[in-house]
Amino acid sequence: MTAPSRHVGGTNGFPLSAPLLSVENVTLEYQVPGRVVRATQNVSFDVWEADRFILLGASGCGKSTLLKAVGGFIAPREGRILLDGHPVHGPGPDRVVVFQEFDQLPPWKTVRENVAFPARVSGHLGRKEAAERAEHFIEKVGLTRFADAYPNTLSGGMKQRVAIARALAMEPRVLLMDEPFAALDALTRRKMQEELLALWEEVRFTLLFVTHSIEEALVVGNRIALLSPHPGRMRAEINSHEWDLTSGGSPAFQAAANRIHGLLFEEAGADGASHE
Amino acid sequence: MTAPSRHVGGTNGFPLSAPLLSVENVTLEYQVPGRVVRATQNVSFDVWEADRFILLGASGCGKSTLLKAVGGFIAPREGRILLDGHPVHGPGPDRVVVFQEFDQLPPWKTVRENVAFPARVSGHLGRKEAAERAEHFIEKVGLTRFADAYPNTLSGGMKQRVAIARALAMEPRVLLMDEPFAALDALTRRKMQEELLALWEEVRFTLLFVTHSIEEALVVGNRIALLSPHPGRMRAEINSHEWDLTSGGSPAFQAAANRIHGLLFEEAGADGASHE
Amino acid sequence: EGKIRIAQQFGIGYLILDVVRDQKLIEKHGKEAGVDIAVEWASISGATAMNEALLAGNLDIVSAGVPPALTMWDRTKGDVKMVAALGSLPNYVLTTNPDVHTLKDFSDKDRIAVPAAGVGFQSRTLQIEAAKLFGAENFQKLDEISISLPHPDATAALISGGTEVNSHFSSAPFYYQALQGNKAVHKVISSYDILGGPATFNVLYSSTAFHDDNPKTYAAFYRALGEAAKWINANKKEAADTFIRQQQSKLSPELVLEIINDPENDFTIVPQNTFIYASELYKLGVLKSQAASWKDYFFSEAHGENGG
Amino acid sequence: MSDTVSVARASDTRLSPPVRPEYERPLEPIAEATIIKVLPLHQRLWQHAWLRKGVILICLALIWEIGARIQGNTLLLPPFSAAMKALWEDVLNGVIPGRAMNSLEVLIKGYAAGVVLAFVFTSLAVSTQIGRDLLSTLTSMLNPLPPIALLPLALLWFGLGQGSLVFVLVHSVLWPLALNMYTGFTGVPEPLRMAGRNYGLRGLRYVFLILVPAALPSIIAGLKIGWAFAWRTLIAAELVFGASSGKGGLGWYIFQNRNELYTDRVFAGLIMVILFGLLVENVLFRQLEKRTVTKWGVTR
Amino acid sequence: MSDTVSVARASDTRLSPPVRPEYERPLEPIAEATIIKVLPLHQRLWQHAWLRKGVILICLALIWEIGARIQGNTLLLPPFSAAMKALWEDVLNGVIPGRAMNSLEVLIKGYAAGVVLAFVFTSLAVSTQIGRDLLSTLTSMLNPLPPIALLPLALLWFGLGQGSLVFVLVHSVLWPLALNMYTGFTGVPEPLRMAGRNYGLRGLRYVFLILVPAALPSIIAGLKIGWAFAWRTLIAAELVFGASSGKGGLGWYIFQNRNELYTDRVFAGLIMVILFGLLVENVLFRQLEKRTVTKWGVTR
Ligand SMILES: Nc1ncnc2c1ncn2[C@@H]1O[C@H](COP(=O)(O)OP(=O)(O)OP(=O)(O)O)[C@@H](O)[C@H]1O
Ligand SMILES: Nc1ncnc2c1ncn2[C@@H]1O[C@H](COP(=O)(O)OP(=O)(O)OP(=O)(O)O)[C@@H](O)[C@H]1O
Ligand SMILES: [Mg+2]
Ligand SMILES: [Mg+2]
Repeated sequence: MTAPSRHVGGTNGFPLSAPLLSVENVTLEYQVPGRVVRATQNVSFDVWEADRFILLGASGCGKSTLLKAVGGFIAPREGRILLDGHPVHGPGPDRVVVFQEFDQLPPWKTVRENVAFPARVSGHLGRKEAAERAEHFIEKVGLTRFADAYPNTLSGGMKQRVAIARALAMEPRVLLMDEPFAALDALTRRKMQEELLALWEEVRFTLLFVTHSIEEALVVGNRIALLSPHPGRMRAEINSHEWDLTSGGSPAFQAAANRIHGLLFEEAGADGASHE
Repeated sequence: MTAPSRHVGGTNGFPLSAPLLSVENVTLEYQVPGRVVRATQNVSFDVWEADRFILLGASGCGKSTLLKAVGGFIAPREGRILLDGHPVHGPGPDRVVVFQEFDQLPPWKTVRENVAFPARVSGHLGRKEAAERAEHFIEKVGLTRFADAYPNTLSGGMKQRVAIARALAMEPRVLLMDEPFAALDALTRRKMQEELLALWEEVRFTLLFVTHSIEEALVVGNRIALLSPHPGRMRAEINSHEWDLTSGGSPAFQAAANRIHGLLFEEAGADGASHE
Repeated sequence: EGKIRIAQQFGIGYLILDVVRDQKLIEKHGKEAGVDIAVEWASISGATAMNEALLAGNLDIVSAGVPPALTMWDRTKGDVKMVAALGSLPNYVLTTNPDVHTLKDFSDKDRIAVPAAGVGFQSRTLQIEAAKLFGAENFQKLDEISISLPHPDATAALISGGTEVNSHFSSAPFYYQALQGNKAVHKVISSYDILGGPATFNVLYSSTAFHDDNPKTYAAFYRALGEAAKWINANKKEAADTFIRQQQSKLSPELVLEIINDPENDFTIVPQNTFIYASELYKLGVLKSQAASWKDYFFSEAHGENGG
Repeated sequence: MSDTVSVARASDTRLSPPVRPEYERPLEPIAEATIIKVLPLHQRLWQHAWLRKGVILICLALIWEIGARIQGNTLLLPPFSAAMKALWEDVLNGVIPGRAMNSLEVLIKGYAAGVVLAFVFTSLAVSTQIGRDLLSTLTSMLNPLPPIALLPLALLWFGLGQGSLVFVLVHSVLWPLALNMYTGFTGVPEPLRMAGRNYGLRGLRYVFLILVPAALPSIIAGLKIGWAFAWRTLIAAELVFGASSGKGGLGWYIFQNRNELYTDRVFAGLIMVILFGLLVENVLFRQLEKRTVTKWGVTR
Repeated sequence: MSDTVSVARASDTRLSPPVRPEYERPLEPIAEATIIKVLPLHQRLWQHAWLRKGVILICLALIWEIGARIQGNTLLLPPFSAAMKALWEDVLNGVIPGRAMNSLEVLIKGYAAGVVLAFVFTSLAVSTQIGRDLLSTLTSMLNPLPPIALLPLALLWFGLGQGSLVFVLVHSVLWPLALNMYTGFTGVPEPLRMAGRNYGLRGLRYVFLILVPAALPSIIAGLKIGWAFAWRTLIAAELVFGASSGKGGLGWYIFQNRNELYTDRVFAGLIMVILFGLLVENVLFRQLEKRTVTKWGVTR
């Protein structure tokens, strides 16, 4: 089999095998003293192996919550989340999450240790291999010079890049990324996108990616789920496998972006100034 | 005097009065156990009253550090920072900072209190006025429904918006914002930009704004300082008063963006894969 | 003048003070001498706290065993002297070890509980006897198997068994309780045997400054003590009730009365056989100054009695 | 960009996801809050902390009762039931309540004074270098000293009675609380600290409006430890100081009954201390936590 | 968008910043690290913690000396010099070192046991609801109990001597440390906690590899408090029981001399305790902090 072009699926109609990850009618809620905050309502989508699946939605629409639920950190109030047909029970190194928060890095480990340690404990690797892998990914995120720094001496964007390197070094089956590039400047962001896609090319992991940038969604993903504002409900699913890093400014790309923009925000725009 | 159009200065040549804020040959360093990390080197720029001054640069180039130095939290190792001709000594409510971190909100205050409290203690307002002002700005950032929530129950983007509302409610002379919109989706971000500019129209505070988005820099700012990658050094200063929220896709705008991109990243691009 | 602060410890050994307090005898004798005396009573446990309170000037009269009182007299170079005895009561060495009948029978396996191993009334008494039995240089021989344990815990241990503590140098009322509570407990030796007859257990002592500055108050106090001692010997039943009332004791009245009735227990303010401590402890080097007689360390008011 | 990663998985099968049809969906209306599933009765009951703790307490009491009966040594360890009986009697006849009141009065004074002093010391310590050194030196020097060591000084300065007791209580409360408070203060996240200073807060207002609430979990732990050690010290001190002018506390009660071998009453006194401990923990501190750190969501 | 804000400033003057010329600049080469300004000698010296603390210690000693001389009650409060003289004598003739060794041996055993137990309890408490309730109940019940209350039990279970001492030491160390440790654990930020679980860490590995380092500041404070209270309790316990006079520790040394009114020796013994406190704080704990929380930058 020769290397096929990236986005062409095995079958072109509806596939016969089962999805890797099924989110079925999931409602997620937080219990806070005195009331219940609903984060998402009745959300369903299927992620297939090697998908680069994007969650797109307004601030506070429950993207992070959804990702944490898939990660196994939050149990759905209603509905269920299946991985390989089995309900998700708790977190595990097969589904690695890059969180949105900056304080997800153990501050007692240097950058190098922060990347190597999870690769080692999650069971795949010996000490030396883990160190090599860490080296490799630290270089990919451009932090070689800071490999021995502690997280508390890094800038926001640098911390985020360490978290990305850590997640990549763990080589999970499913990679869950929550706005990983939000704190990065244009060039670094671009580089990170390239690295991520290059790695995907190679390993074909499954990616569930939260972003608030429509352009990034089109470029990084092959399929995009659009969530409504708070509480998050399914709005649409859109294919974006035809776009890649090179398709930036083209009118078709622009049109796709505008279409998504419309789908996401038309109701929100309609009720105007009240914002909610 | 009739209301002049926004970006036209009083004088068109070099002004005669003094700048509000002068950063003069400032070198900023962190002392970490075992070594010294230089964040910025010999940075100079002047911010004039009612400027919307943007700091733009790669991740880790010292933007946040520079902002903190202007805020009075970090003393320059070399050079000096003058406000109204007097060196800056320590922080104060005349220069309010919106930090990049999510954990800048006291978690023991609700959103409403988080916004009202600083407005009150920073001396301007009574309890009732502060509450009204808080209400107003919470509405502007679209969090009225969450006014009584505690920060730990908010999403990342919502926390950031609270911090923005808090800063605006304090009505400082100089507003220092560190990637305030980074965690926001396209629409919310746009709304926040509009609100910020509308408020500027009205109050004409001075804004020092860190961003990693070139488009945002052009739209929000009237002048943009470009910093080199780590350690941050002055690369250029560029005028952007001709662009505003409406000038999004135009070819001239695109050209300006490309020019900035070039200035920022040409060297970085040149040494290619090593990233550092 | 006109004010006196007295501290007592807990137990039957302080019966005289209980009576003084119950019948307000100091106030009475003060009035007879023409002074209104305000009396403050404090309960303090342990000689060290007593001593410190006296030194700090928080108390005028304190009470403890003879050895601590002698130590105070010695260290303050005579600035502290004894006022009166609080009665002669024996202390018994008790054991549950059937093989032990004299102090010589104790082996390494036995453990003698004393309130303060090496120091304090019981240990000093043991040291005096050990010096007699094993030679002066071995006076600490019994200290090696002594163990610090408060009376009540030692008594409980003796009665109920099950711990390593099998012997106890016990005072009233504990030895009564121990002997009653467990048939295996038997007496090895009494402090009276060691000291050569009835001997003072606790004494009152005070500072020379108080004695000299408050002659009337002091005299009233001393007379009150004498009256209390007499009254006790005349009214043993009522004395038992007084003790139970004053100390809010829950001991049975029968036991208290038995103790007061016991001919070995003599509630007198006359010091008896105290000098043996003064001389023996000087020989052992515990005291630095040598007393010529018991009168050296008692205030003159007590000298008239036929003490020792 | 094309560095190859040394990865285990075969990379020639080139998995590709299928292309599925797109869809759009009208926005679902926001549903009512989900009905929280009614749990079976025993699970619902088990959610109540008081019930769980009650069960634990009953278990402990049972263990005590059974252990004591097996041991069969009532003088050293009376059964729980005997202790409760003694407690009941002495509560009814007013002895224990009176003693407890005496103790509580001193305890609260000493505790309050210790807390105030701890605030003073740590406020100094967070604001000046020398204050920091002073706190660390004094704490490491004085904290290990047993209260009896301070007794002579207490007697000199405060005389017999409450003054001295309060003094040793302060010694028990001050150092551990100051240590915890200071640790809490130094752990306040930098952005929060900067936000506070940005408001223009300085000195005591900064400490009370920013550092104290931010360090509250540590402070509460310190308050709990201080409270417990205040009791410990008070009981121990009352043994020595006993009762002046007829006002002994619980410690004196325990000492007295111990002296007369009423071990059941000794344990009755201790049960009182335990009950105060449970009460303060489950009412006072629990409420404090509920209204602060739990409500704010800063601890789990 | 056009809601007007009720703002004080006049809004009709419409300040506008001047338009300045643009400029571009060639990139400056990265300079050598700045030379750190050499401070004047006295400031440089003052940067050394040992010097500052030394000055504090000397001041305290002076205050003691002068205060004692003014008081003039050497039997109650001997001057510092007298205490040091006594210390020197008894160190030279080997009495204090011997006693100190005895104490240290017991202390370390009790401390270690307490620390281990605290880990066990808190590990249970973070992993199960019932463990949490158990810890909170036991702590609030047992922590306020004075060690003497445990004496009968200790006698029954451990007999005389070290066993019992270790038991009461554990009682002193366990609860405050567990409280602090648990507080530290509950305060670990959620993302860090989630990251740890994401690594696949469970049970004890999770506790030791994530919770413990994250809660280290609180744990260190707990260790310090535990250490101090272990000393307090040991000294007090050696007074009350367990010391057969042959092998008493420092507490016994203090008690004996107190009984014989050798107050200078009493204070010599206390100075020993203070010295141990200073040593452990400034060497052991300081190093621990330097190598961990300070190096990581998690406390200021
Ligand atoms: N720990 C929490 N407790 C209670 N409510 C929460 C908590 N975390 C989030 N929420 C609520 O859940 C909703 C969704 O939050 P979430 O963090 O998933 O949003 P998001 O889509 O990630 O937003 P953003 O883009 O701003 O990060 C919000 O309304 C928020 O208030
Ligand atoms: N607390 C600190 N201690 C030591 N070094 C620090 C600290 N904070 C930042 N640095 C270093 O200073 C440099 C600049 O950091 P800064 O946070 O100012 O960058 P930034 O421009 O804001 O980056 P970003 O866009 O990623 O937020 C970085 O190299 C970083 O490693
Ligand atoms: Mg989010
Ligand atoms: Mg930054």
